[in-house]
Amino acid sequence: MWKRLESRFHFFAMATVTTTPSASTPAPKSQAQLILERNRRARRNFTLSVVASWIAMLLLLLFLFSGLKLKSSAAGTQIAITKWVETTGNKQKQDETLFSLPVGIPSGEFAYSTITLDWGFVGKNFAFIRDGIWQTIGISALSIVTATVLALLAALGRLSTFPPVYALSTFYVSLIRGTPLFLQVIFFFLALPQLGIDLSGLWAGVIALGLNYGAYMSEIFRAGLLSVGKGQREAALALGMTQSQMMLRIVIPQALRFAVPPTGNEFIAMLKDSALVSATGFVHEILWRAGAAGKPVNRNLEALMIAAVFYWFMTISFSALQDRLEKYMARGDR
Amino acid sequence: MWKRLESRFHFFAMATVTTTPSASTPAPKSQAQLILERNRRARRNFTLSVVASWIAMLLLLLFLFSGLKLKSSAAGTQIAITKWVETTGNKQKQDETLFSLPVGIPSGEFAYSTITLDWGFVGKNFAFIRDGIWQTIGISALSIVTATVLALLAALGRLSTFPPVYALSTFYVSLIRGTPLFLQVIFFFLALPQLGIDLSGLWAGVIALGLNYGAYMSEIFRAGLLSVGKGQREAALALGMTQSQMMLRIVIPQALRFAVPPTGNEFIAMLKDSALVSATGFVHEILWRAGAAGKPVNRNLEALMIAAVFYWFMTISFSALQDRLEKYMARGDR
Amino acid sequence: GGGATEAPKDLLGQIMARGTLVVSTDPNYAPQSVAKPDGKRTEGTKCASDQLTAGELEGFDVDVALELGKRLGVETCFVTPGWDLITAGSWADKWDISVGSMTITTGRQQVLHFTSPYYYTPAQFAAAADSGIASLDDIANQPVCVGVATTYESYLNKKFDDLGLPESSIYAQPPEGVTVIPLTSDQDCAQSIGAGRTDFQVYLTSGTVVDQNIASGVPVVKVGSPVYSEDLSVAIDKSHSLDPTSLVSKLDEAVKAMHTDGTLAKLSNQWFGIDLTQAPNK
Amino acid sequence: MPIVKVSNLDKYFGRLHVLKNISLEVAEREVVVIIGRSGSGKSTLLRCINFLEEPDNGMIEVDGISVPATHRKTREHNQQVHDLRLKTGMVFQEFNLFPHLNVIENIIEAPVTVKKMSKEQASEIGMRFLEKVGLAAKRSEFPARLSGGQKQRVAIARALAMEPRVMLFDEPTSALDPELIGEVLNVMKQLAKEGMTMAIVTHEMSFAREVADRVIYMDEGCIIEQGEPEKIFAAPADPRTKQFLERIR
Amino acid sequence: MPIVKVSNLDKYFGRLHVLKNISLEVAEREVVVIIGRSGSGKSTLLRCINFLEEPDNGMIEVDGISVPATHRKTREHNQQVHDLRLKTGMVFQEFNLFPHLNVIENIIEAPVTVKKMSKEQASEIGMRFLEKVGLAAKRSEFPARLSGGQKQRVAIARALAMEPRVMLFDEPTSALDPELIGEVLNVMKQLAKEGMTMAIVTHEMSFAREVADRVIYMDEGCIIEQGEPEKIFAAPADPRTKQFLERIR
Ligand SMILES: Nc1ncnc2c1ncn2[C@@H]1O[C@H](COP(=O)(O)OP(=O)(O)OP(=O)(O)O)[C@@H](O)[C@H]1O
Ligand SMILES: Nc1ncnc2c1ncn2[C@@H]1O[C@H](COP(=O)(O)OP(=O)(O)OP(=O)(O)O)[C@@H](O)[C@H]1O
Ligand SMILES: [Mg+2]
Ligand SMILES: [Mg+2]
Repeated sequence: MWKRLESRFHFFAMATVTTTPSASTPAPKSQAQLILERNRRARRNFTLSVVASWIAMLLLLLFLFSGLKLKSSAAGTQIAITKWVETTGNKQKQDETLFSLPVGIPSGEFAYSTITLDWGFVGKNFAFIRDGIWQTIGISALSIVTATVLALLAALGRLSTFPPVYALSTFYVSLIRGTPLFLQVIFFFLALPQLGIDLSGLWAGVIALGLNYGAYMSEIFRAGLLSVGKGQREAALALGMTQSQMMLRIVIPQALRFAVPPTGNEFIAMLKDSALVSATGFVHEILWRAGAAGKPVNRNLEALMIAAVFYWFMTISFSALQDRLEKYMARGDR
Repeated sequence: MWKRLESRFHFFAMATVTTTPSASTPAPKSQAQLILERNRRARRNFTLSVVASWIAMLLLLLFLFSGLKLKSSAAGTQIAITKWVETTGNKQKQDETLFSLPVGIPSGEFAYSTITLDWGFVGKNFAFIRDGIWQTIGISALSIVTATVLALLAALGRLSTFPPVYALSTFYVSLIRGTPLFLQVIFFFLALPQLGIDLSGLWAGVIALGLNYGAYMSEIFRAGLLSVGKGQREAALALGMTQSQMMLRIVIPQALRFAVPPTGNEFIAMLKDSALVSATGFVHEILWRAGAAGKPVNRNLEALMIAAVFYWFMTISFSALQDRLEKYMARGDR
Repeated sequence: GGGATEAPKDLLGQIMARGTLVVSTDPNYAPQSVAKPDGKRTEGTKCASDQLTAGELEGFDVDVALELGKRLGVETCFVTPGWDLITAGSWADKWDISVGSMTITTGRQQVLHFTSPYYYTPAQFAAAADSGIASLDDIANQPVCVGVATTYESYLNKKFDDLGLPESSIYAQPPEGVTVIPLTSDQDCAQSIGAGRTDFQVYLTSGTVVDQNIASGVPVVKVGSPVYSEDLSVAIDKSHSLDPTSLVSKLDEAVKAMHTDGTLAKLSNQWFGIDLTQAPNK
Repeated sequence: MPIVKVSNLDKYFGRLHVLKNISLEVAEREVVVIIGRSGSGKSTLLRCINFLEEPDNGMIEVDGISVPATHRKTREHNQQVHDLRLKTGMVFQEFNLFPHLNVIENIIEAPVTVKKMSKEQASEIGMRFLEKVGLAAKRSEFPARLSGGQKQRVAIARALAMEPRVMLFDEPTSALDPELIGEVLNVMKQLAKEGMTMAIVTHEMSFAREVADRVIYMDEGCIIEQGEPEKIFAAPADPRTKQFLERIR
Repeated sequence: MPIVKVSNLDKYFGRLHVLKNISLEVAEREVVVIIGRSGSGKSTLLRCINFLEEPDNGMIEVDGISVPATHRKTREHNQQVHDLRLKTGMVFQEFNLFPHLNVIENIIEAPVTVKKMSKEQASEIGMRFLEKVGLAAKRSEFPARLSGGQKQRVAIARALAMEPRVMLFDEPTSALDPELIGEVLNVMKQLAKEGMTMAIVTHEMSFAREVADRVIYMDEGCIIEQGEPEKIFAAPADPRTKQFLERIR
């Protein structure tokens, strides 16, 4: 989405520069110019329509959570938009009409109510939940680095001709993909100490997450490694490179590029799975904070929505970063 | 793993048949036969070594959970393997030596203990947890179908030139990938009733899972659709197909094939995420049962391990199925 | 984890040497323990950076834990693992004790040491205000929501052995023919009703939770009087690598002292509005 | 009356003017060979004729169906383009067989989905054309198991099975091993002999000399010269044509 | 003394016997062109010479380093293969430039990583060969922006920068547009003139005639006949050679 729009906006910038001279010299436009402008206009219209649609959908979403109510009134010839407000003094609540639209024709009796949120709660807990962002990002970043290293090793192991390495890599992927992440977190936190390995809550979580995502990502990386054509390997070998030089200098750099978009997908998923690490009790990221804020006062939905806004924000920012990275890696494609 | 081994075993079967005649006619073997046999032997050795390594790793895993203890004894010249058993009568436990290995040289004092599980609990609750398999598979299957349909629609929407469709598809993917699955399940379960949509626990879960995975998978499908070369589309159009005929008959069948391996990855992940649906209280799949069995008697780890065994089993079975599907879809590649 | 320089002989020694008592608590129960949205880390704290301090939590359990720390002469630090992990024992030395309104049950006694109870809560049925359910008799043959693996679930399933309560604590027999609906936590029951779901109308939980539900605006009412009373106590892991016995007896003494000098009663009145620290007698 | 008529065709890729006011007529049963340097716009011209590229200006007419260039894809325009495509068959350099379908499925796909023919009827027609290209025996093979020359012959049969009025060939032998070129050119010669109207982009000069009724030389988006093959190859009027023919041997 | 010596080479792909007891010697400064039908084993022979394919039997010797076929990849064998590859340079049909590196980086990659040359020194040598193939101006371009002919010339420069004793070319012009073939063949002619030992698989018969010291015709994994180009092209002794040369025009 952003990539596409961005390149469009980039295009506008160029266009503005180049059309300026033709404005100062009001010579009749050539056929080429007319056609160019027509095509440009069509593209801009598309972008604007997309942006408008997004805004409309965001507004719809906001409306669904506005707590407003649509009601027919005055014998169905009006639609009233009402709000459920606390009348001062007593704790009773009642509908207060904000405004009403005359629809003219009687549209029958109906009432449509939307989801009411406790905005007071939101205001009070917003900052508390927000402060979990850095924990979430920190765990995810540490874990994705661990996962990337493990995934690369596992993917290389899958290509190994040395049986124990091949077996280890397939065993790892199978075992970890085959069992729930939650169990893995618990295992690293509470069972490993019995084997003499004592990890803090954070590190138990990071290692469990890294191992887990590493197993899933190894399949991505394997596909990436396989996507680098045989010709590339042969060219490297024919030049006298060793297997490991070939891998490090020729294959992996190209495979990584192929692997960036799906790895981005995984990182976005990990932002949310990092919440499982909270179960250890030593990490207080966004979702833990949402639970701690919302559950005791029965404002779960509100708390989760605040968390969701942060997650969405992080996801969008990260996607933008990812686009940049993809563009950088595609520099050989121009 | 299985794919590779399987093709190997297939190869053995062939080999047996073809080598039989040469055994009955003990004519001197040709160079071709010798070379063929040598290559075949090398491949078989690889397979056997891999299988042996797997078995070794499984045994190591079992040992780690055996509750056995390695202890040096007799001034460090022996290693004793001991077990922590309940001595009858009183509830006291103590180490009972199973057998000891003489190592000859004094190896210093050491003790290495492994993780002790309550096997009585395992025996008693195995069947109860197992009965959740069908629920898990059922939810996952329903959800993956929902997700596939949504992902395909979203991926097609991304390629649309009609702005609202393009915007809807990007908005859906962004919003859903941007927010936690847990919130989505809760939203469908707790918030939708306020909008007048009342879903049962199962359906709230299935729809939330389907929507969530659909958003992630749409990126996979989009890559799949893009992987079908421009040439294929042009050939279809040049033959007079409409856009939708081209998509349905030419592009999607090829894109699906490209999408099978990563979709398999998603399904495997979903087997475990389906546990979130239990949060609604009306679905009793494996992980819920593990919790229900383990929590009251404080055998969480044991219960989770049982669940893990089933998940692993399901994952391996599913991977085998997936391999078959991939082979079937690759039939045009031979 | 530990932090002592010279190896202490037992858990109490380790706590004294470390100067901190690491307490696990579930911060999802108001008014027992709640994270303060505007909480600040206590200045000059000895707590590790991934532990919470007195300034970041509040509630009855929190105050009891702080008081216990004070009486041991050390600072109290808090960690917040999942409730399942706390009740299951095998804490791998990650924290010292639990002060989390934990009911003493038969199962838990196998893996945890308990001090004598520091307070008692009544188990209370509640129903949606508009459901028309007004007495215990109305509950028969209804679906009833509870938190999964709670004493309430055991009670409804008539598993009194699991409950392990003295005869005198049980005031009423469970209603007949109910369908038990176990949700992830007690709070989810009230939340479902509050959201307008109609899968069930009744739930069973602690009276303090019901009070809090009503106070936070969930449209529910109490049904009948409490059906039994739970003994809630401080728990210590039996499988700790250091001997916990001296800690258990020290804490037990402290709890008893807090009963006699009125500290607990004062805290109970402060947080619940009534005194829940007197042992029940039918 | 010409069966293909291209009038005042312009095509831009971004700022690049690829086809410059091209006009061209092809008579029924005529074989036109288009030659020219790489990037001169030969493929683009061919692809504009069946609207695989949308022209920016001008008009295309095939067998009475005339479609003006437009930037608004109205329903009517799409319908016209669809009708026009039914009149033309196209063969690509890279074959573009459908890899998930076997040979006969490749051939009957369009008759069945586009013309709503029954499978039996389509198979019958398909087999007729498969025999014509000499590949009846390969009917159940998947494309991946065919040689390049066989693939291209199947692609020709697939296009013919829609019974088009005009066949467009875009370098049909450029992706083939030298040995396999012959078999494809033979099929094309046969087609020409049977009176199919064809427009062919190719680098096979001896083939052009043998089959073409007219050779067109393009450079930088313009038709520089055209005429009978003897004339073009023996005595090109334009120096650019001459230079091109020399370079290509 | 020959610089390349292939003795009794056998190669199987599964059950397929692709090279059948091939022996071949190439003298220093000799240019050998290998021709033959598709699938006759030409590429496999070339690829066995630098062990891109492991032969199943026989022995390869290049510039004094002789490596016997083995199925055990011992450390010693790997070392020998490595040394042998340093003596040979290879140019592929599909160029196989490294797409993530620009032109000069492509060229200095191997000298730097394999020969541990400094970047400056490698760049200097690289530029010398880049000038030789006439592409000094493109030093910072990425491969995707080069034409096919330019790519192949960079690939030649890249192989030359390792200063091999023998150059192997596997259909270096088959993936090129007819117009671009010339520029690559010219570079190769130049190399031959300067005395590089070369083994070339190609379908460009006129080039073979002009440059080759010896032409080898292969069929079904065997060398059927060899000799001076005049002899082979004018009067092939074997009927298979004759038939092949006719088919390819
Ligand atoms: N889709 C496209 N987008 C942008 N530019 C294009 C596109 N297709 C072709 N071009 C450019 O248009 C010009 C003409 O291309 P065209 O493919 O028609 O040439 P051609 O004569 O067929 O060449 P060749 O012999 O290489 O096939 C070239 O400069 C090419 O780079
Ligand atoms: N990796 C491989 N696995 C199996 N068979 C192969 C492999 N490579 C080549 N072959 C087979 O070996 C035979 C010889 O192939 P090779 O590529 O050496 O022929 P060629 O003479 O170079 O043909 P071309 O002119 O098409 O390049 C062919 O039948 C081919 O199908
Ligand atoms: Mg072209
Ligand atoms: Mg070859």
